[in-house]
Amino acid sequence: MSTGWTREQMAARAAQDIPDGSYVNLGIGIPELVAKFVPEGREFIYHTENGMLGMGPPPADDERDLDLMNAGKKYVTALPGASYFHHADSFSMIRGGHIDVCVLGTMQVSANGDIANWSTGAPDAIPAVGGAMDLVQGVKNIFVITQHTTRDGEPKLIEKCAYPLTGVGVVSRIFTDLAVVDITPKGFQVVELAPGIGFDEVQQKTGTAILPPT
Amino acid sequence: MSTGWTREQMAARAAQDIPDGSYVNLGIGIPELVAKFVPEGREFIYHTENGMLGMGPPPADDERDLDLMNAGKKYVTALPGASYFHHADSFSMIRGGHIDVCVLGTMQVSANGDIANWSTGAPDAIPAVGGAMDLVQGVKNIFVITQHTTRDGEPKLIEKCAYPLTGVGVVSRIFTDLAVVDITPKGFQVVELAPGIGFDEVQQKTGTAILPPT
Amino acid sequence: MINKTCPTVAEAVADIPDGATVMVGGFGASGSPIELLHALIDHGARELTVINNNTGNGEVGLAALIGNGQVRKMICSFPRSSQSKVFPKLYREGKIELEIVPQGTLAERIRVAGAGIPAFYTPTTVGTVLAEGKEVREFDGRQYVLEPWLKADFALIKCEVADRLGNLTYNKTARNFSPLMCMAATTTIVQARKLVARGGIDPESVITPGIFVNRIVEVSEPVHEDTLIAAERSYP
Amino acid sequence: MINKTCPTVAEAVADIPDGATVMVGGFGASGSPIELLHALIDHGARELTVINNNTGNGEVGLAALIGNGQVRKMICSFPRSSQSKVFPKLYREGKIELEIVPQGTLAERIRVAGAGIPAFYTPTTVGTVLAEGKEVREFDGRQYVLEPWLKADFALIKCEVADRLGNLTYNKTARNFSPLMCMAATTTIVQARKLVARGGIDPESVITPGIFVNRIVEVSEPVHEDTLIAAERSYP
Repeated sequence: MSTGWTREQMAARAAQDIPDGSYVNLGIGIPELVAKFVPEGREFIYHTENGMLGMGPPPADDERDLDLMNAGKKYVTALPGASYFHHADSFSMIRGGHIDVCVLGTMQVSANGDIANWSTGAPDAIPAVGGAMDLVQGVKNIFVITQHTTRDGEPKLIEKCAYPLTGVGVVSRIFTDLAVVDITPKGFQVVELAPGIGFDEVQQKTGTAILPPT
Repeated sequence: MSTGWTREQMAARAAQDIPDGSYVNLGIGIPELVAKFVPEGREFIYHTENGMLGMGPPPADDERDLDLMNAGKKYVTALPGASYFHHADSFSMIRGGHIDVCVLGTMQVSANGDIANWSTGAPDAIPAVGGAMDLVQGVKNIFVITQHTTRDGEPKLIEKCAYPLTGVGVVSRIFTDLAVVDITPKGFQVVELAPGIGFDEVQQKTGTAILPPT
Repeated sequence: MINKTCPTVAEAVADIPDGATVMVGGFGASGSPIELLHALIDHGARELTVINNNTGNGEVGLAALIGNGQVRKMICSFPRSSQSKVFPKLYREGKIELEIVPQGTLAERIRVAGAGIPAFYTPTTVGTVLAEGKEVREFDGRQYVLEPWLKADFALIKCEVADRLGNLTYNKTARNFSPLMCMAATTTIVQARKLVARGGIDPESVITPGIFVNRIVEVSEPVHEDTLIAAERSYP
Repeated sequence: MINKTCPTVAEAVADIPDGATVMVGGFGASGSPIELLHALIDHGARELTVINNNTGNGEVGLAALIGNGQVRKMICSFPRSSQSKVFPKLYREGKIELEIVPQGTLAERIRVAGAGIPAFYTPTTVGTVLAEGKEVREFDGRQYVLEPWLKADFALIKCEVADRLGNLTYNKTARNFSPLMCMAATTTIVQARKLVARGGIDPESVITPGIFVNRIVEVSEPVHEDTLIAAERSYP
């Protein structure tokens, strides 16, 4: 079996589906890599929910500004044309449908677009939701980047999420190491297979029925 | 009979009851005169609902800034320490109880503190409420400055307002040409008579029972 | 490359269709986007619903748009003033509709429309005729009225400085409703007194972030409503 | 004369009683009012309910306040992070309460508390466990959850520049929740890196107008949480 797309390739593939001029919010982890793969000729403006539009790449260690962080609490920079605002304005952008694309990691996605990425629901877990529930409800297009299965080989694309939901019916497209998958009225639909990956492998590693590429 | 307080004296008397450091919103008409009579040693900060704190007096004609107006659409100035903000923030100050005193004119006030100052309810009148209903609900202390009667001699302090209400039970103190009157659980209560004015005259010109000074 | 600039006010308003809901920034004369309003008169869209705090003054700007018969309904807090003649006349003749909204409720209804909040409770209007027919509910022993969001298809806005990304600053009390309307309209069209290079506005001082703006036209010497009225001008 | 300045952080927090609800500005380390938090530790008020996006890091600032046993309950969106140890330990031991609020709902609940709006509808949490027990209502064919305002007795805020009237500016993303908390608290206490004369802040660039501020202490060289953690510092 092929290994499919790497983390970087998944991010690069997702970046291809973001139109020029989009306002984009990137989740922590693989989604952050999307910023490295902006297609030639396109410009994205990055939103970070702690209060900035126009976020730039991380600074050199000796150029850090301790008051300039992103939502993952990492030091970042501000590009020309950036703006700062308070949290209510920042989440107005999110909740009000002004952000075009949000790229998130996830634990599980269901065939109807439910997403579970904030809690395993384990009794001893400390719940921590942050801005995830606001993002999935408010942003126009919710993209998910995730390995097709867990490290233990369990499917992450399933009929119904077992973990507590972050949002109901909100995901539009999923980028895994094996395929690009859309949420359609008929459920999961493969849009594109990673090079060397066959549809049968994708179906086998998906927890429910998935439609082949048309 | 005496003539009681002039417009200027009514405004000056109202100013006496505004504590040092208050944030104050002044309605159009006689209330505007309050700004001329700030008692020695006190400082008030004026709010205008179209988006400024720290409003100063009108400019000389040749020093007008066409983008610097008050809520009455008159040209004003900005004092050092002023700030500009949008309408939602401005009315957050009002509705959120951050303004200490609002001084308003009125058509009618009732014995339980209802105020009617936005419409006569006449069938051919064009309704126009502006910020009056927000102010009376939100500002901590609603002061009213008004002649005790209409030009036709009709009482303006009455048992129940005949005109459409601006707010219910919101007025705390009334400054008329004849007296300073509080709204109490027992109704109108004269706190102070204008020089040369007798209580009997005040009662006679009031549309319902009014309690004498204690 | 993101470039929201548009060469002329005529092009900026060219796709506003008949029947559109249009927010117009400004409080009285301050902040009124006169050039965009006149372009909308030239463009000729009709049956408009217009949201503004007032109804314009004299026979220019918003008053001229109304006078030209293009407005079916006004949503505002204060439709009359010493120099407004056009609206009162049409209203008395039954030729224009009016929805009166208290000023603070108007501002917040516009803000929440931009913030994805469909409704909120406010103490304003409790016990008055303006609360009739509305849901009243008690919180912490006090009564409040439920008010819905107020959206628009387009917003016409005047600002002081803009960059090509749509970041805006305003001048003094000309700010008023404009930052809220930028949030609440599907398409926000801005006339800027000055267009600067990207990075030309301090990120700490941006009042409207570019995400809320769609089109920017530089109008470097805007006329002011009060100046036109003093000169007894009319439009067209 | 209005003068909201206060000579020391100790005096600024001296009247915070046991059982108070205290909002603390900052998002993670940025904007955290470390000096005011340490003054509150010295002051010793207990049984506090604290509202912040997080629960502090390391053993300084908010984490130290929690570690010192002064906090009965935390209201926040994200109580754990790579460097937060104090809260998770106490929480697992059942020694501190937790109310989880999504970040945008937290921000808006604080804002509306300052704006006199007791409740609003939001799409956030619909269909999730965090909506359980809450009113859900449909507007325009979509479901929304009713959320109440969130007020506080005190707010502890860090800002960049202040004047004696309480006008404030912030530095970059250290702004975050602070302007909202200034609106929502009965008494807002601010530590400013720089105190300037009245008129020293451009009226166009004031982020928090002075009406929302009660006390200002100049702390001209504030320590930063990340710097203290890197140095493995603890407080007291």
